[in-house]
Amino acid sequence: MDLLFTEGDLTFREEVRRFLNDNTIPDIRRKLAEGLKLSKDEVAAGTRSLYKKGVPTWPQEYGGTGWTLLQQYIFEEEARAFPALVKFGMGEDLVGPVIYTFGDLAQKRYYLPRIANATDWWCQGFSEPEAGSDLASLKTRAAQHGDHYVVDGQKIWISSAHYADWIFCLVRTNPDVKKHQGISFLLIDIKSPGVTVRPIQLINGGYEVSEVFFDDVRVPLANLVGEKNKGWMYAKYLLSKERFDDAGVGLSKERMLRALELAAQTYVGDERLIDQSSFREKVAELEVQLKALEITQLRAIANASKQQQGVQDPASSILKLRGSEVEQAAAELLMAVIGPNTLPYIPDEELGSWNEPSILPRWAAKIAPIYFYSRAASIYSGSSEIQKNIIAKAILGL
Amino acid sequence: MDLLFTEGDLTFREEVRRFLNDNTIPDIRRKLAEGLKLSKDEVAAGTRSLYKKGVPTWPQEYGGTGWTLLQQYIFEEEARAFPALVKFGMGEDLVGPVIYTFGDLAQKRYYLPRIANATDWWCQGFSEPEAGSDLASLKTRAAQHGDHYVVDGQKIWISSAHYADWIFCLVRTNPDVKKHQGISFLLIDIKSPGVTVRPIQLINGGYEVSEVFFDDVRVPLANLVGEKNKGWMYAKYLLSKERFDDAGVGLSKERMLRALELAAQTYVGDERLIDQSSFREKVAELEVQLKALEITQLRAIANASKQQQGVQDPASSILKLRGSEVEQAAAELLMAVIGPNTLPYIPDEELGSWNEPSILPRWAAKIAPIYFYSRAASIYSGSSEIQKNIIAKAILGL
Amino acid sequence: MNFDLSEEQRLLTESVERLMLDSYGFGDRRKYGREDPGFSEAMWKRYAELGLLALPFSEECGGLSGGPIETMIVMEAFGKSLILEPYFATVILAGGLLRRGGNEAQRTELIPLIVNGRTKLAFAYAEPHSRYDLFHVETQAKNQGNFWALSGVKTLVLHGDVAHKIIVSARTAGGTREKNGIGLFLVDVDAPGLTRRPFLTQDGLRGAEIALENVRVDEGNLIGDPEGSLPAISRVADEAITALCAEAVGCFTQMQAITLSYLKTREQFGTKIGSFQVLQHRAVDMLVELEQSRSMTLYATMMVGEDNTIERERAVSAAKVQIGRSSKAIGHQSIQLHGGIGMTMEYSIGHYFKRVVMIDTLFGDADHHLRRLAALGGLKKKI
Amino acid sequence: MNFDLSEEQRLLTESVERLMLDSYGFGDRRKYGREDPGFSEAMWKRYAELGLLALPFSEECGGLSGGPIETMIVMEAFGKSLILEPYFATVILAGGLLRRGGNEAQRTELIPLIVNGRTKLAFAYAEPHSRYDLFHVETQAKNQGNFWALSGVKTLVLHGDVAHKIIVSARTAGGTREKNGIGLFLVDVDAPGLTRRPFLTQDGLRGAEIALENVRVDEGNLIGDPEGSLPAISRVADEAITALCAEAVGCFTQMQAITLSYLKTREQFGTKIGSFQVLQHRAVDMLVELEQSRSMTLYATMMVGEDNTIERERAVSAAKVQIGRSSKAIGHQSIQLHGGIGMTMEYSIGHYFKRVVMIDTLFGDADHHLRRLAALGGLKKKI
Repeated sequence: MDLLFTEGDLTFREEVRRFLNDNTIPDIRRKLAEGLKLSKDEVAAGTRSLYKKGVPTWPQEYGGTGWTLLQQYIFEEEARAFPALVKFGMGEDLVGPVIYTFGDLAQKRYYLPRIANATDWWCQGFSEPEAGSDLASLKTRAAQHGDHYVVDGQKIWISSAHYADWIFCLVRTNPDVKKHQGISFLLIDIKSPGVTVRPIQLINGGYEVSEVFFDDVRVPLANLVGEKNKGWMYAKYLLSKERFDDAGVGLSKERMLRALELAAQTYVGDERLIDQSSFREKVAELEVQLKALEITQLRAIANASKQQQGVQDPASSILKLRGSEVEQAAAELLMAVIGPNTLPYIPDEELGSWNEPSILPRWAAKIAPIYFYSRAASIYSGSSEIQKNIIAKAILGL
Repeated sequence: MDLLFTEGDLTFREEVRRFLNDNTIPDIRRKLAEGLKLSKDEVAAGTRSLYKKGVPTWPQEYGGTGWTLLQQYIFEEEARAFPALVKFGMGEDLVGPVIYTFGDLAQKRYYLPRIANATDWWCQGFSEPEAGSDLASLKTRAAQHGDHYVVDGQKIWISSAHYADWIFCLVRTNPDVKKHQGISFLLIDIKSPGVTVRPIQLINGGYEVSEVFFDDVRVPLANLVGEKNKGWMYAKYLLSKERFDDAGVGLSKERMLRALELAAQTYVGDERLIDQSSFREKVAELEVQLKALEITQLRAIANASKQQQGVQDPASSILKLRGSEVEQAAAELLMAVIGPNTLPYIPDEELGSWNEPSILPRWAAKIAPIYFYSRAASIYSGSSEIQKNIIAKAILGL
Repeated sequence: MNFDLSEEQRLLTESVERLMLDSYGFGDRRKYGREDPGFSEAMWKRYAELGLLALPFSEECGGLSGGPIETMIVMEAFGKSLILEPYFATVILAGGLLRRGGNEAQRTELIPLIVNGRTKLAFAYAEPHSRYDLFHVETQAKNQGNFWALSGVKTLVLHGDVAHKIIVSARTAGGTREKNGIGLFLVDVDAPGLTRRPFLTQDGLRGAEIALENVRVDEGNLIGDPEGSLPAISRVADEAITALCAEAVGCFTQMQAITLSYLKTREQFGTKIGSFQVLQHRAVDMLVELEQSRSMTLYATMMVGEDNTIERERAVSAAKVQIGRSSKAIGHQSIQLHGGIGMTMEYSIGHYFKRVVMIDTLFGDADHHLRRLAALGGLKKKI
Repeated sequence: MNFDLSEEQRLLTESVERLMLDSYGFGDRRKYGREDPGFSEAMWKRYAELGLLALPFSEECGGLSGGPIETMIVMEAFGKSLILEPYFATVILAGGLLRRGGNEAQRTELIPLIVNGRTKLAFAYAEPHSRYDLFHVETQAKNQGNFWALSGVKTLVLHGDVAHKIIVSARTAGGTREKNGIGLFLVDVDAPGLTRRPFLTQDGLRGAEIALENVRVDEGNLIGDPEGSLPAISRVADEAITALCAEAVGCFTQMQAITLSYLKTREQFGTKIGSFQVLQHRAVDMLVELEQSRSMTLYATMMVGEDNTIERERAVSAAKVQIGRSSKAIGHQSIQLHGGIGMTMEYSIGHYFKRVVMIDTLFGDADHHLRRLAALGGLKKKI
């Protein structure tokens, strides 16, 4: 057992740092640091610069780097800290792995390069209004007509659908069997006739998610991934992948550091907030939780690297569950730092002009929205209740 | 709305204080203050002195004081603070009210005076090994044979059964109907042949509870309270009474004050613990919770005083649930005060001689047992889970 | 002790609740929010007609001589509907300062204008670095003989965007954080040297930042003692906190009701989600928070009239701690129990969540008041 | 980075776990506890035979040169069985002081006696008013030429009742809370002037209070620098905390297993109680605490060998915070999920609960270490 990074890991980290330094577009770095919105083109450009050595999390044969899980983790941590990390939709993390694991040769040849060079922005179409936590009860239908499916129905909570070129969907292809059977995994060009995207405003004021309506949308049979009616299997693969990736250690770390940085500029009377013992204890309490999460994440990576099949590692099962709690606690810490100055709400579009020459610091207006939005962390990708149900059953055997 | 005590209430409180001052046996006061155990005879004597104006919580016609609920509350608070409060078993609080509400004339005439003059110590025989939270699934049987029942079975978690003269039990008198039907409420002389009491040692080291075994125990038919097979109704009456009485505001207050008193004698380096800001904030946090509980208790008293039937007051439903949490938090506060010196365990019987001339204060040895025992508060009289089930159903309609 | 409402209080409750029921559903609120000042001038008139704007003022000024209980009743009803109008800024804050600090001329002139709905006021107490300390005042008021000249910046002026006049705390003597040397000045928003920058608030209300550059205030618009107004400010702040607690209880009540109703109708896995034990227990946790908050609001309401400053501050801080903790607990649970829909602007629950979170940050969050309570020696035993 | 055990470490794990499985069930523990010294001398011999008593010592003293990982393995296994023997007092505490502070003569003479199980030691660091401060030392050591005379009282001496020799921290110079001026003295329990008052501990172990009245200690029994032993004490305390964390993780693992098994067998309302969603989620909460505790124990184990004092102390304090919080969380849940039976001495779970609560109070509870961590500037970013 050696719990420190090896020489090799440290060398890799140094290489990553140099790589980021050499390749990150300065303007993107600046906007990320200031918490400003990026355009789709900027995200594409940023993604291409990140992908210069290959798609970080993919095998080499599909245009990936072939890095180990630990190297992937180091890369993402460093890219987030730089900051340089952007995500061109869900191509790399979600649909790409499904395609190279379950797709046919034509699909691999067509879709994977278009993800690897940031051509296609993918979004995920799983949830439906009547099928939230009970995902498998979805109703969107795909009926086969000759060489294509006709898709009808509605999806909801689709992240960044307004940027998307493609959407991968779970659709019901057989309504006459049990709900987990009869589901298929379909790739849909979001610009197809009959697709409507309606953005939903969330309580943080932003439009991160949309509803997507399908009205007699024709989708070629060739867009079916894997076997018909086996879609639930591919979805489960993808959901467990999401749980694994979702500890959000990097995000929470970034938030904590931001809170400390802001607390060092904030005075309570003559004392800096960061020097107040009760504030420092609050920070320390959260640091402990975050460090525990980080080590748990590293344990899970080490375990997954050993490719053990069969029994799921208890450590990895708690990552999404615990990660969302820590992320939310970090957002609450930011709220504690800003205190009363959280009150003004400045829409994103005014943020550039606001506060020159206003009184409150520009960052103040973004804190409450971060906190409000953080409440979604325990809801999306399987709510905490669903995670606990899964763990109770799969890990604890209850 | 007037949230202050009235002149009348304040006068009553003064009278109670005078009464306690004039009537409390000095030796009992001292032992209560030092946390020492009282013998059964001492509890009887202490109870008689408390009952000099009548049984505090009973109507006048049965030998009670006829006080209002608020007066009863004031009396109990003051008696606890004096300290003078002792409880001669469950006669006054539990079986007495059942007897005067549902019992026949002969029962009222025989049993009530013997409670009012501290002759009979009563204990409660409800729980069974296989029927814990699912109380109504109890198996102890009472079969009718001529002019008596023959009782067979086992009860568990019987508080102070080793002191008891009588035990009131729920027994199954009809095994062929649904579990909530077929239960009767029976009064049993604990010295009857066939009754065995086996004390259980709890993790605090004490023997507060026992198992009670019934082996062909003959109980006169006259000892049945109310109607046969209607026992569940009387039990429900009694359980909701228990919930109402169980906020434990007085107990938690006493514990808080004790913690403050000890924290004033405890030094962390050159600083008294009570002067440490993080300790004071911990205390304040709990004081807020306790004050909220106290007001909620007073609201429930005011509401119950209005004798409203029908819909249960939400405020009263949370008393036992929240009260146990506050009581447990107060025990944890005591643990925080004593710190490392909690380690030595001194059995009660050695406590008198211990620590003259030892190094640690005598009180140190009692803190951890208080904390350990406090964990039972959310288990007995219907666990917190059962309370929440009841509230969800009865109050929230879920 | 008696928790019953008097006949008059019962009538007040009924009339304000009826008004809200008839005219302040969630759809109405959205509509009002889109109107020009960000709230409904029509509703403001209704409040005036109903006497709500007159509530806490003495009869000689056209008021109804209501006390903390009457304010609690109204604020709780307002909380249930998440009202947008500047009642808190005008009646509770500025009105409170006039009641407690204004001289007879000021009271008899201004309060009737509040009462009849014609004049809206605001109170500018916060500054960029004051955080929760009301005595942290950098804005200067220089005595120029027969007038004062005010210079400085005031932030977070609740409804400062629509106020006709603003009461400004400013320093007449001493250093930035000295407790003496603070005065209150009634400033006309059109006064030369005063500029306003309006903003939306996170919870859908409005406010403004105020910059003052040598703004001239006549001697007659000095409210109270030019060097000794902190006690009046603190007292009004305690009243304001107590009113906010009542508003929060109104919000909590509604959040509980909305969430319960969702649990009873939303189906997943072939059954109402309210049948899941875990969600049932969460709903019970919310009820506990609600009832504890109600109790502490009653406690603060009882104690806010107390003249003993320490006793009053202890009780008010204790209540604010409870409300702050419950805001998080109830807010988080109610969003979580709703799932995605709870995160949307189209649905009501998130708006309640945002309001109670902002209530936590107004006049000191839970951590701040916990520190204050601890510094004051904690709660005394007496009820 | 590599979380795998080496071949030797795997063998160690297997052998100590087998020993516990064969000879240290809950029934065995009860039996051992009733034996005269409150533990099993026979088991102590088995530990010696298995090399467990030799584990952390250098080979020249007959040890096995094990490091923090080996100690973690053994302590975790011991935690699962709640062992009663004085391993912590003798090997971790006193043994640690000898390793880090003893001169060669002391090491080569005493350590072999520990290793072969013949001598038990204890460490007397606590005093009536020291609380968690190891530098708070009132006990005096006066230099009398060729010997030292010790006077004072030492409390909470873990297994001080059975130790043959006790290492006592005593003040050779400076005031009560000065960090300099602390020495370590090896005292024979039969030395004239030393009296012991044995006691039971809340968690079923043993300890003693020690009174010293002019106890003579020869120069040869001074361990390390007579005025500068605090660094060695602190270092050993950090090792001890790390070992306690591992023991707690063993306890937690067993508490989780016992509780799960109860949930799967106990029936109420006509079904296994493990089918109730609320109880399932509680079991998951316990799992989360267990895994987070395991991670932080690994972290402390990794960092306890660090020579940079601040880095080491930060990591150790962070782990102790996690363990303390989890002790409460897992302890409370496991008792609650058992109901009444969990409160009884006849059943195992309460004994685990009491042990982990006492572990929280040894060498600083969670609040103490949170303060220490905050004072040290919190955790650094680096893993």
